Amino acid sequence: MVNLGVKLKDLSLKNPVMTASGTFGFGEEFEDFIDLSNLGGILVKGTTRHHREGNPYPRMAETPSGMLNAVGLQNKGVENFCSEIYPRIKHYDTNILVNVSGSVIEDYVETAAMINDLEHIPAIELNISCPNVKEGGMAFGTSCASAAEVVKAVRQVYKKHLMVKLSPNVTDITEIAKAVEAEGADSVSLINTLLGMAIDAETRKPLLSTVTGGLSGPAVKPVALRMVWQVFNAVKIPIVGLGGIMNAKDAIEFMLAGATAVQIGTANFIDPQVTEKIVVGIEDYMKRHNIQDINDLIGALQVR
Amino acid sequence: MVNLGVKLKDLSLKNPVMTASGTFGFGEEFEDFIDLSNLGGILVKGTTRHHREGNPYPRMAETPSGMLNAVGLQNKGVENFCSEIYPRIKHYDTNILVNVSGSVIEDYVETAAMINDLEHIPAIELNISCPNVKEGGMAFGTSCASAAEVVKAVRQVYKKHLMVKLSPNVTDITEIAKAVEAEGADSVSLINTLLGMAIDAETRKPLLSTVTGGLSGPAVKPVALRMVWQVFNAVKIPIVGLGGIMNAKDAIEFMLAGATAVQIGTANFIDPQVTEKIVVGIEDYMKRHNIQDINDLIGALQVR
Amino acid sequence: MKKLVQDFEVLQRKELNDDHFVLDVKALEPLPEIRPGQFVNVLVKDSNTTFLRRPLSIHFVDYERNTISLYIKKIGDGTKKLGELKEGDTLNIVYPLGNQYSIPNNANTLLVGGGCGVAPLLYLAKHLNQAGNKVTTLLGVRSEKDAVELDAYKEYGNILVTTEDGSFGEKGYPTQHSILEKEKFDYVFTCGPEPMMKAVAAYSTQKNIPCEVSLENTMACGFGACLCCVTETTEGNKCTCTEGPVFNINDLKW
Amino acid sequence: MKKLVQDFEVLQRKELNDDHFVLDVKALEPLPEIRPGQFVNVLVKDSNTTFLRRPLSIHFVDYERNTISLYIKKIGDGTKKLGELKEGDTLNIVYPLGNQYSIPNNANTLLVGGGCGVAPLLYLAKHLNQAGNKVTTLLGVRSEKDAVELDAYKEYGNILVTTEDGSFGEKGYPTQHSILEKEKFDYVFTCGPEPMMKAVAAYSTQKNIPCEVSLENTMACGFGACLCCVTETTEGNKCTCTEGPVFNINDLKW
Ligand SMILES: Cc1cc2nc3c(=O)[nH]c(=O)nc-3n(C[C@H](O)[C@H](O)[C@H](O)COP(=O)(O)OP(=O)(O)OC[C@H]3O[C@@H](n4cnc5c(N)ncnc54)[C@H](O)[C@@H]3O)c2cc1C
Ligand SMILES: Cc1cc2nc3c(=O)[nH]c(=O)nc-3n(C[C@H](O)[C@H](O)[C@H](O)COP(=O)(O)OP(=O)(O)OC[C@H]3O[C@@H](n4cnc5c(N)ncnc54)[C@H](O)[C@@H]3O)c2cc1C
Ligand SMILES: Cc1cc2nc3c(=O)[nH]c(=O)nc-3n(C[C@H](O)[C@H](O)[C@H](O)COP(=O)(O)O)c2cc1C
Ligand SMILES: Cc1cc2nc3c(=O)[nH]c(=O)nc-3n(C[C@H](O)[C@H](O)[C@H](O)COP(=O)(O)O)c2cc1C
Ligand code: FES
Ligand code: FES
Repeated sequence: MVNLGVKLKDLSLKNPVMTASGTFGFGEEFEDFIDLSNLGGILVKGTTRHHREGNPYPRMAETPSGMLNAVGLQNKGVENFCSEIYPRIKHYDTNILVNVSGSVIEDYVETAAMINDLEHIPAIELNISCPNVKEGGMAFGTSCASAAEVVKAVRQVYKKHLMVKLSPNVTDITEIAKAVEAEGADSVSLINTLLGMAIDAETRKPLLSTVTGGLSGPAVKPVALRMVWQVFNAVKIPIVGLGGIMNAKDAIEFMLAGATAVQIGTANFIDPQVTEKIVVGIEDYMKRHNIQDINDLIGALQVR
Repeated sequence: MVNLGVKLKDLSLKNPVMTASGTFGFGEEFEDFIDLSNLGGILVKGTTRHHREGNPYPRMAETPSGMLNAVGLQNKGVENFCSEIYPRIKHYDTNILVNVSGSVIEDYVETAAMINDLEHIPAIELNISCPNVKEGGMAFGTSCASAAEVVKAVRQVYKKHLMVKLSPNVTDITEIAKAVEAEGADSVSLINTLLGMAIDAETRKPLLSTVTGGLSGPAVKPVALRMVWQVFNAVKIPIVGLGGIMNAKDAIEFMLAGATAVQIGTANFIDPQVTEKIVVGIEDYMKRHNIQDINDLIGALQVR
Repeated sequence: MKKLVQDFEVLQRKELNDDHFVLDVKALEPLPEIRPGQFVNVLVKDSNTTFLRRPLSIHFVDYERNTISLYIKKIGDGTKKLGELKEGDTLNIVYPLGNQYSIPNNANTLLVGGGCGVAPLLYLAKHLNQAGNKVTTLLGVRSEKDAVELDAYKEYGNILVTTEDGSFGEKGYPTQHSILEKEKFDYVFTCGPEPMMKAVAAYSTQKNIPCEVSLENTMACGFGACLCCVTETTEGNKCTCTEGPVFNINDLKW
Repeated sequence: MKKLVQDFEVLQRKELNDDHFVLDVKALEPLPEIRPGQFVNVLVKDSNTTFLRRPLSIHFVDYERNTISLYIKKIGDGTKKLGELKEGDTLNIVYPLGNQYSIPNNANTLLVGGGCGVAPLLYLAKHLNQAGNKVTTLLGVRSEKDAVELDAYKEYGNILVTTEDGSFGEKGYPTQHSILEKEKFDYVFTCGPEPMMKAVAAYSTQKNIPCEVSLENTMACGFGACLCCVTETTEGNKCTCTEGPVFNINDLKW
């Protein structure tokens, strides 16, 4: 028996495979396809202080080996989450993390505080990197000062595991990672989507109502891997790696680059069973390579 | 007859299709495949003050809809270019631009000054964005101050068209574009490669000798388009757009986003005749859409 | 209704005309209950440019043969590759997705389809017929060669055609067909290009007949996980893939 | 030698064993002169994961049939898709690429191949034979079923085999074959896995025989435009696709 369990500080995962926020609904959408208890954790939809309608249609465009989205954090707000959704999903035998988004610091703080009270939510992922909200979700993630500020404020009220999700749309992601580490983040997850754009040459119009949107999928994998590797060499807190993971091989690459756990996003749309398959695939890889403990893979890249 | 001619300030191109530096050799490598005089311009290999061996093998890795390279500016130096290569290629009936790279400002300046004296080179492209040289080619392109500094210094000695190639590995590319415009750049080209990384999960080693390298190809197209659009809305000088262009449709998308001309890079490896095909394809598009003058397409994106 | 992801076996590909074909695919396990108006999301292998699955309406279900039929128009590389599938090939499908058309009883129903929007109507005609409704299917096509599968519709009711060039049936668009004024319908169902559906909706509104439309839009997942596929409704954004694709026109902001 | 990019027509695909096959492709225009050791760069269509072309050695050229033969091992999706090509399919090829093996005169030549490294040796054997050399081809394979096309080599000289399991020819690796000590060769050519080529190079160095190897590495363009494919030589980095793939071992830092 190989050991697949990993720890993000105090947070134990039965295996390193989690889902990426915004691509896995509230988990319920996948109950027909997989057994959620086989996953290390699930990240539910981006949740904000207040109800948000999101952006107008069209919100999606396919791109080479990837997709752009401009959902814009459509959600019913944190109160609805606590009263309606939480009771429905809290029994899941896996770690349920809430992705907390906002446009002003008070919103982040209030949302985090409310979720702090939910017994079966052991952690939040602070989304300071969403490119699809005008008012500034991403702006927080693109400067050290503002990233530090929001993490510091949330840290005051949030007492459990605080994961911070970083934006790749920056010159030096290690600076941001160090800034949030210094303010008490327990882990960082990266990457969120790259800001991109698509045009229909025939109609001469943008394919998204918002003109620009967030790029995800295998197209971004090389950038994501590089950033995980850079951040691994810059901070001490654990890293959750994501961006274009489609199979177990990809997941292992992220772990070799320094990720303690991974998240699967866009791949869920193409194969709703992919997360379970990745858990099995990682186990197979370990057996084939005679690795007893998955923790031996973390950051095990052999650089000449 | 439709008009395909565009102008980058004083520099006239018979059509907007150029080649991207580092992907087209010195043009000679393509003489078997196409008639170079059908192109708007060619960008020859990155040239530095002194001979460079480039990075060790392996220098290339295929990625989803793209590739990583770590060539590292292998070239014989500007003196060799002037004495050996220039005489061989100066007769080409197209605009020949030299991509000038460096690691310290004096190198850029000396290289640019030598090329200034070459009669049949109407412009240089200042590469302040190569991710593959340790000593800092990219560092110049990732801060406004250093980008401005190098452009200012080169502007003193280089009297013809000065194009500056921008790095996409920045938080806000419009800031860099504005900084180089203010120092007298005649045009900007974007994007250079995104910094990425690839790992072989089986051997647990990086696929590039340099660990990280530059990502190009269709995978980066959404990011490139977005940056062209952002820069178009920020500066007045003309923009040359590139990143993942594979066909005429892609080229037109870049022009709609604000590019006056385009460069074709990685696509040349897959179809060495692609540049000629793109010229024809653009003409077909214009006829089909009843557009007489290609300049009507520049920045013609219809944002609701 | 439990959603499944399963490999199907291609039984047959029937070319209907230059760019339309019907693909019959056989499930390896007994098919679940599938309602008219639902769709599948298929995986396209071996296409350099297709990344996401492709949503396709369920054209017909044959429980005896354990097959689903898809009615497909070649648009880009994804549908082109589906048009190259051969007998024995495998097709991975997520299904059954979406809501369904309402099935009234003993009503006089009109089904209006255009382009590949005809896809869901055959299975709907069958269900309406079974529930004791009178069924009239009205198809709008370009010219005679596009008027296909008429016999199949005839099994469940009346079939009428309009062609743009007048080469078959009545000349014009479906909403110009004489039956619309001649007969009084109790229920209208439509699927096809948006302008056509809007014209059908206008007719229904004017005549005060309930009308359901099936919408197409860009989908990433097809089962409610991504929220990319919203339609603006009178009650705010609704998910086309789970709360649609069938909408009553009263709920749309048309 | 002018390089071309052309569509070829697949004439035949011969399966050699589980994972090796030979593809005969016919040029639509008369073939140019092709030298032994040169390679082609083929476009793989219909693969979701193949972006760049795939370099393949020229296994044989038949000017009468106007065909090139490729000897291919299935490695990943690119070569797998090539293994699904059928008669009449089109294959886009950039060729002829790279330098060539030297062709001595009236010499006793030894060709050592292993794995899909045997690919260029058949055409080389033909040229060596034509130039009046004595040709001995020595192939190292895993077991009997991998010892294929032996008759073809016999046309141009002597053919010897080593198998790892001893099921055919001599047991062991090619560099352990008795002929190496029995016979005195004037020239050695090799292609195959790097460890094998290094062993052959060591043998040649020890015996003081000139030796040429054909290298494989990761290529983006195949015709000198990208500089991705360098090999370290005694004279600095050389371009494997234009200054190679054939190198004299004296020039390598082996
Ligand atoms: C719920 C639903 C049910 C559908 N049912 C059917 C069906 O039964 N039969 C059928 O043939 N098609 C159906 N479609 C449309 C079908 O999904 C698209 O035609 C298909 O995705 C095109 O894929 P492609 O790879 O061939 O083309 P792409 O390469 O994706 O697209 C080629 C061009 O067509 C445009 N395009 C892409 N998707 C659509 C679309 N959905 N509508 C209009 N233009 C589009 C693109 O913008 C592009 O310009 C349905 C769509 C939805 C959402
Ligand atoms: C000049 C030259 C001549 C060649 N001649 C032949 C030939 O005649 N017959 C033949 O079968 N092959 C030949 N090859 C190798 C062939 O190009 C590769 O096997 C092919 O590119 C693999 O493509 P794929 O898509 O099937 O596998 P990929 O999906 O690209 O690769 C699958 C796995 O194989 C590894 N791999 C990829 N390329 C190579 C390689 N070149 N060597 C070793 N491992 C690799 C990858 O790292 C990956 O792990 C030649 C290569 C070169 C450079
Ligand atoms: C449709 C969609 C919606 C998303 N919504 C969110 C979100 O609400 N919060 C968030 O932090 N990230 C969101 N993301 C980003 C993903 O969580 C993930 O960071 C990104 O997609 C990269 O991973 P992938 O390539 O595996 O998809 C969304 C991504 C997609 C595709
Ligand atoms: C092999 C290779 C070598 C390159 N060398 C250079 C270079 O010397 N100077 C430079 O400015 N850009 C260089 N680039 C970047 C390209 O010019 C271009 O900016 C990038 O590849 C994006 O365009 P594409 O996606 O069309 O290839 C190189 C790219 C590749 C793939
Ligand atoms: S397509 Fe994903 S929610 Fe509808
Ligand atoms: S593969 Fe491009 S130079 Fe050799």
